[in-house]
Amino acid sequence: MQRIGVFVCHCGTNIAATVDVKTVAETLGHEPGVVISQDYQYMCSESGQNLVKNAIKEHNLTGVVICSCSPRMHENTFRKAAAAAGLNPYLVEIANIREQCSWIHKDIATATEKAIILGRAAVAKVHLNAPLTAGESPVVKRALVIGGGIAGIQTALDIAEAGFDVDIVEKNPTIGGKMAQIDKTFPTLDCAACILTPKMVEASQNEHITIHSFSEVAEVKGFVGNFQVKIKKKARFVDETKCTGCGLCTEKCPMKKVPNEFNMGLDNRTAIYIPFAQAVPKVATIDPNYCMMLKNGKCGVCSKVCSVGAIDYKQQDRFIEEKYGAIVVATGFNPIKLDKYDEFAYNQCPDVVTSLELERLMNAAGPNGGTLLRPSDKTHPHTIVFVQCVGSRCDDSKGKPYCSKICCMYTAKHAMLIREKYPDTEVYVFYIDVRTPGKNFDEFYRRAVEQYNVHYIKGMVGKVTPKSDGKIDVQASDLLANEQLHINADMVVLAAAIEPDKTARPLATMLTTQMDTNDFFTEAHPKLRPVESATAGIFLSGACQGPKDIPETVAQASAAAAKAIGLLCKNSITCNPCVAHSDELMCNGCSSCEKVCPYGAITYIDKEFRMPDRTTKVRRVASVNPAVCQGCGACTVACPSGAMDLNGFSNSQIMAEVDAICK
Amino acid sequence: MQKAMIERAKQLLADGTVKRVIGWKRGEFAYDITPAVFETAEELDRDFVFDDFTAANVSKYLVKESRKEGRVLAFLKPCDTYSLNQLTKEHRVDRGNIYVIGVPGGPKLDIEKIKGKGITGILGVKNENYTLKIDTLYGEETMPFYEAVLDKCASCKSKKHVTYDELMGDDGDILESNRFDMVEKLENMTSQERYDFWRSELSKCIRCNACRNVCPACTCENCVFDNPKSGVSNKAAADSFEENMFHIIRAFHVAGRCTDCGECSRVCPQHIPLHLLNRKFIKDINALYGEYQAGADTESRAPLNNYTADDCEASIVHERGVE
Amino acid sequence: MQVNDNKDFQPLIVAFCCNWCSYAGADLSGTNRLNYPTNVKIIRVPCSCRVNPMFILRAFQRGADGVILCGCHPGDCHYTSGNYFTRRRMTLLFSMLDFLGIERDRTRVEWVSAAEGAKFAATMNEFTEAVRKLGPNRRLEDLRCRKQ
Amino acid sequence: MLRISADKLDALFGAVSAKQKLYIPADRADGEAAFTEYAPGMKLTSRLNTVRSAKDFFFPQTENLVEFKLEGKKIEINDIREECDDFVIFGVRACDARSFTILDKVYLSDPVDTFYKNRRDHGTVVTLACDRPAETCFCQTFGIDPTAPEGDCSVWRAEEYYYFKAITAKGQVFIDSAASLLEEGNAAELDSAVAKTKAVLEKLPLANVSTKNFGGDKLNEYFNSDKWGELSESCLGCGTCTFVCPTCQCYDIRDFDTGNGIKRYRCWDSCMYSDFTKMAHGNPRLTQLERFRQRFMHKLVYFPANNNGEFGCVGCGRCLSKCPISMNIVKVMKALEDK
Amino acid sequence: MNNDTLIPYVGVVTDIRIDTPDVKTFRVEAPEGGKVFEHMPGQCAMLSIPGVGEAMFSITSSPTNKDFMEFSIKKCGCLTEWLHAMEVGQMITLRGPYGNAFPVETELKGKDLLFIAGGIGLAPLRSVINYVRDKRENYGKIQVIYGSRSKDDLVDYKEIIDDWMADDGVEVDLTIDNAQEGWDGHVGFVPNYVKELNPSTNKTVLVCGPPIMIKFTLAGLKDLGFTETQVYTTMELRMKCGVGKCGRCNIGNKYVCKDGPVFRFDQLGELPDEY
Repeated sequence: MQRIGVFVCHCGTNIAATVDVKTVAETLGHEPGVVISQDYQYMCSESGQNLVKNAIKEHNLTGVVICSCSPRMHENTFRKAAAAAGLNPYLVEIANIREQCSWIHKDIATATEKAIILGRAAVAKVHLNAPLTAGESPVVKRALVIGGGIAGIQTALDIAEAGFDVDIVEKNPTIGGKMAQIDKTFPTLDCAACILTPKMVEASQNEHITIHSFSEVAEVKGFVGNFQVKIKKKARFVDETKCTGCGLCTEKCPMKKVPNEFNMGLDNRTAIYIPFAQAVPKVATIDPNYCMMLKNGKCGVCSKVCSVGAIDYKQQDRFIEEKYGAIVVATGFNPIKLDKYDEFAYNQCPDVVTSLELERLMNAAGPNGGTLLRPSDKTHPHTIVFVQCVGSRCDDSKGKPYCSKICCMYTAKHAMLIREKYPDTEVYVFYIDVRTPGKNFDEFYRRAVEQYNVHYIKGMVGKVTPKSDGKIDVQASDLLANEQLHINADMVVLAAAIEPDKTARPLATMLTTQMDTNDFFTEAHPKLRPVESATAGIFLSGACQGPKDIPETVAQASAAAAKAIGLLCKNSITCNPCVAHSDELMCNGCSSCEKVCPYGAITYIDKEFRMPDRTTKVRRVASVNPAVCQGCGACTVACPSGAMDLNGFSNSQIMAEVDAICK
Repeated sequence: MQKAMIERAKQLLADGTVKRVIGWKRGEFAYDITPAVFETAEELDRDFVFDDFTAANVSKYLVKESRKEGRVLAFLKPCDTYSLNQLTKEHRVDRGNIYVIGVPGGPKLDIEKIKGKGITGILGVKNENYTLKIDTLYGEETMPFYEAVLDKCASCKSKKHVTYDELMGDDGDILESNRFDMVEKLENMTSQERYDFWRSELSKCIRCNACRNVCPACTCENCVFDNPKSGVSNKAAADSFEENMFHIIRAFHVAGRCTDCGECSRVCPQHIPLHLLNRKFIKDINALYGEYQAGADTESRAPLNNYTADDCEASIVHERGVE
Repeated sequence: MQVNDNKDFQPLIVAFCCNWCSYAGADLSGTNRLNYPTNVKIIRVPCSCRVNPMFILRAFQRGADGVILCGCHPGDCHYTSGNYFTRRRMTLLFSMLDFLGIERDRTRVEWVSAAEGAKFAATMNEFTEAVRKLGPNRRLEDLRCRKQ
Repeated sequence: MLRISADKLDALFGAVSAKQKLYIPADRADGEAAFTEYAPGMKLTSRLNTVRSAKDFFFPQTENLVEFKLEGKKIEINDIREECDDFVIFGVRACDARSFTILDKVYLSDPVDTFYKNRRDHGTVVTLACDRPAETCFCQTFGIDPTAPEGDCSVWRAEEYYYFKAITAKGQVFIDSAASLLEEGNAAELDSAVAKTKAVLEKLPLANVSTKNFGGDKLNEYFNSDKWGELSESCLGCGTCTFVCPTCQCYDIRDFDTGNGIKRYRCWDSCMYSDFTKMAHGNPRLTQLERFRQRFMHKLVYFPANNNGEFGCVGCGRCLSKCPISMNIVKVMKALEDK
Repeated sequence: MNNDTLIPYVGVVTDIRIDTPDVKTFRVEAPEGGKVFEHMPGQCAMLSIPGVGEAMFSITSSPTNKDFMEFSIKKCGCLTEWLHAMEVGQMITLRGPYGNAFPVETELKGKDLLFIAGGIGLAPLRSVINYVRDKRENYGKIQVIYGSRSKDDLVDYKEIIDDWMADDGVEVDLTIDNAQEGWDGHVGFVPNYVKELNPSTNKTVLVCGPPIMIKFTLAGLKDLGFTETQVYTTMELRMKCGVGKCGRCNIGNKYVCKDGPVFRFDQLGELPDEY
């Protein structure tokens, strides 16, 4: 007969305030098989755990039910405690009476009743729990970083520093990401390129780091410690190994009218191009959409001028496969498209720009060589209006519900830089709130207002109208003065909201990680596990997890690296023992289970059975590889004979829970 | 046809191509035919029959027969070949050990329909130009052939043999059938009407398991309903719930695998239209996931073992139909 | 249809929640103190694809008045494809139950992510109310299990 | 002899059903007949027999035996038996009537099955003589005269009249309950009807099936016959024959946990089922051959061995018409005899 | 309404003795004390845990024990596993007694008796052995040949040593299959040991054990000159009702639960070979 111990946690008053824990303990004490039922203030505390451990030893328990917070919180804590007391950790079940009971209900009587039912279900389940032993699987000592922005670079450098090989997959021809496009950084106003490019070079020169630029992740299989990733190396029509990055081809290329995406389309590049001078790898790439040779076979100039013969018009996309122990996602962000914001005339007027475009306009390597000129007529703007929160904190479907976090600070930076360089220029900033929580941030903002006399106006811009004289009429409201304003501006700068890169969503599907509704990756725990995804072995770095500025990004990148290193340090990892298994006597060998297994964990063998009448019969039966199975249970339902079952969540266990709940 | 089949079977036995022949054996009356295995020419001459009553689908017997020593000759009607293909796909038969001769399909006759006309004491049934001449103890009776056709044949889906090693007679085509008419009729009823309909039908169930045991898709080594460890095993329809449970789960387990051979309804001693449950699944699958005919081939993925990212949501059930 | 709100009826709702999204979503709804009725009892499963139709029927047999299955949003399954299979299985199962005349509002599939605590609570409120309106499950109950 | 004109049968049913529950074989929507609780307007079926036999009334497919409440280590037993109400089954054919005698031999032998006896005591069996036997009928093989059925009261139809004859006291009570509707009639008319039926009986295709080669003394001879393999080859192992059979009496006892206690019930079981004799450590009837053999050996050899030569079959022909693969006791008898 | 044999009685487990690693002996009394029902040696009872299952077990205590019944049960399935997990004080249900008994008051009376048992097969014989020990005057010499896989697998070892062996006129010969430390007795299979001991053929034999043991023992006895009419055994098959009605425990026309479980070998020989 089972000897089950029930332990009801008060969680201070978190549970005890709405659930009569004494009654729960008392009632569950009468359940079949329960030999001890106790309540305690904090079961997860050391003394609480000791209570459990002692009871296991004293009463020779065969199963433990903890009525406490969510198993996502402390299941492991109690499993470890049980193991320490000599009980198989998988003989512990948690009844979630906090998150799913005391915190959502108010009436003590009904909440107590529900807590008892949840406890009873856990007792019913634990009756059928079997001791499980976790297997081990080896860890491939190599990491993959997806995204070569500052986050990816930092993560890769840190992992490489620890001595592990790491690959960066970057979809663009160069690493560097958004930071490479930024002019100066707040609040120090140091030059972004000056601090980023050394890191890019370091990454390219590190013997542990392999950069797959102009590449994308095509397929991910496997599981923590042993991911198999297929990487698509897009054809750049230039042999990376030969190209010296001399740039002669880009000079000679006759197709010169290609919008330059590095400069946000504010100027042009050639069809064969190197995104920017410090690009890593510094190799040319041919844009097949514009290259005349690739489009109609007429040109071939670059090939002729290339002294090393690096041009290869016949290059195809290539796929390489590599195994990794850990994957770090660093796919970053983009400003949102402003097509839906007609009121700001972004599509109508070239002098209405986004902040990132302004960065390029002000950058020495930008279209105007660092001189701020209006894109329309290349004249010096005298009045500039900044509009904050374009698409951020937005409750309609046009924008994003969240705060993009970095806009307040970079706008202060922009305003300050403009006032510093062009004191004759008036700068207006329309804001809803100015948010400056960060080291030296508020000081920075106050300097913009106080020292540089930037006009901060709390209010909304209602309409931006280009006028025939080239000026722009900005109609706005000043909420503090409670009046309508019209500003005759030369330029308008929109602080567009940022959103995760579009490649993140399909990537999340491949990685089987979760995303929130805004397509930011969901961390395993918002507070305690902020750089891990819920999927083991997948870590999150930078803005793919949520809006971040550079220091935060770098901090998280290093944190993700630390987590990845922690994993790569291990020679093997403990597998989840809650895996599927097939009862060979019942298996029909029909292959249904194999078809639904996402991991290819099921194979078939011809097995010889000794029949009761002493004959033998060879039958095809399914066999599950426990190291590969991740325990989803899809096979258990696909199996018509019920031969396939799942450890820890067996048919009988779940039905026992159903029965107990419906009692 | 029967004669030609016997001759061909004897040849194949004689030249060693096959060791056994699976077909149909005549019975006491005109209509009580039993699937049987023949091993000698004499047995074939004496007992082999192929006529208007040889409706039984013999493909399920091949699960056992194909694993025995020596090749087995199976005469399969078009609908039976679908079952065999499905069994091949699920690795339940050793196709290589079966020599399939495709023979023309029905329509086959349903003796219950003849008896349902009040005709009793049946001594012989003859088909003369699609009029049945029935010799009975109480004189000769006649009825139109088509009124005595088995339901499964009346809504035949295909006259095409999807697998065979040799064909006797001509191969037919996949037919436009009216097989979903009754399903549709039920769908158009109110929930209460459907409930009443199925209650009156399923409450007749005596849990004899004939539907399951005849079903070529139900070849489990141990059915969940027979396995005490499954937690759902039950022997008798002790409660209306268990009547529902058995038939829902059975239909679900064969969903996407059922070839719509109609044997379940044919053998039900209580005339429960069990095929409607399977057809409901087939109709839904066709409508929601694209046309799919189980057993049409041996490679395609069963609809329940497959998906697309833009499949409809389950809420489609709530959104459609009356009420 | 007869108008009867069954105001006093307390339905029993069994909710199967996948461990990675919906169970976490339910936890989040607790963390945020978002109320939903005590009628809802959650059973944790690794993935919505673990839910066998037999479990759902079992719940109805034993006295549940409504069964809801929650999983990750399509495309977000922790196991890549589990919920896609769930979606097909449950669509067909629910359709079959409807075909047998079982009230279609007693069953539901809802995708709730780990971040959707509010959606979880709202869904449970709404579902409980829908089942309350239907009244006790009579068409798919086992009389032997009826509570006296 | 007492009789009633056919058009007044409704009134008789009405009078009887006013006093106790009355079941008659009536047509079902699917064209088959079934014993149905009488309600005004219900007509007697024209089908010879029902799909399910009349044994259901005394040995239902499932019945609760006893209930248990479990708490901690305690078990409480609750005897749920109740005295059953009186009821009448009208229109039982001679074959089914004989099946009760056979079931009695099992269930009323020591120790008496009180569940069965309770219903047997309270049920009145009114039989109806056959006038249009079917090709599947072979009750004569077992010495049954379908024109003179047993039971508590026998009824014959001749032309437009039903004739009644009480056999037991219960039968007399039945007749008395409708006495006012009955009139004295001419038995000669009945005799000619019976004679006509007897003529048909002689012509039945199975009239020559005989039990002379069967009985308790044939145990080892038939048990070891080499025919079983061939006969059982196509058997699906379903329970149709068993469940439509009026004499099959095997059952299973199972417990059902309702969540609020355990209900122990018994239900029909079939020796054709693979798990019928399965034990934790083996199964004496491993293949369908043994299970198939058991069913027919039981009816043709074991039962007569234990019951003074009486066979466990009444020749109702249900298994002949309902077996999905048309394998049946007649084919088995003929094959076994054919040495 | 009369009692129905299918409706069980409640019994309380008042003592549990661990005999071997997989055999326990349970003492069962009526809740109010005393025996739940009377029986004769060799008869069986249906034990059940409602909701778990019901199965037939031979009653291992002697009818001469007026205080309680005992059941020695080997763990081999769902119900027995449950029974083995029981603690003292647990209620079970039981009904019976079922089946015939060894003919202790007729054929066996006044005879020299030879008991041959293997493993758990001692359970049904123990009832007879203790019965004849308690009514010593009615019987002749008693010899018990008992063997098991190992010393630890000998059921009722303590009782055998302390009581049986101490009795006058009772000879006990033990054997185990394989040599083992701490065992200085006979080593070898039961059938061989029987042959070695060469018991006198005037004895009436009662055999119980695994089928293979019975088969070889019987052959051995025949070699020694015993006839089938001298040898009794007891059978076990799947049973549900216990009263010959549910239809599954028959061997030919004999129902093990009603006509058995005790059969004389000549009777068994007339039945078809289906057990």
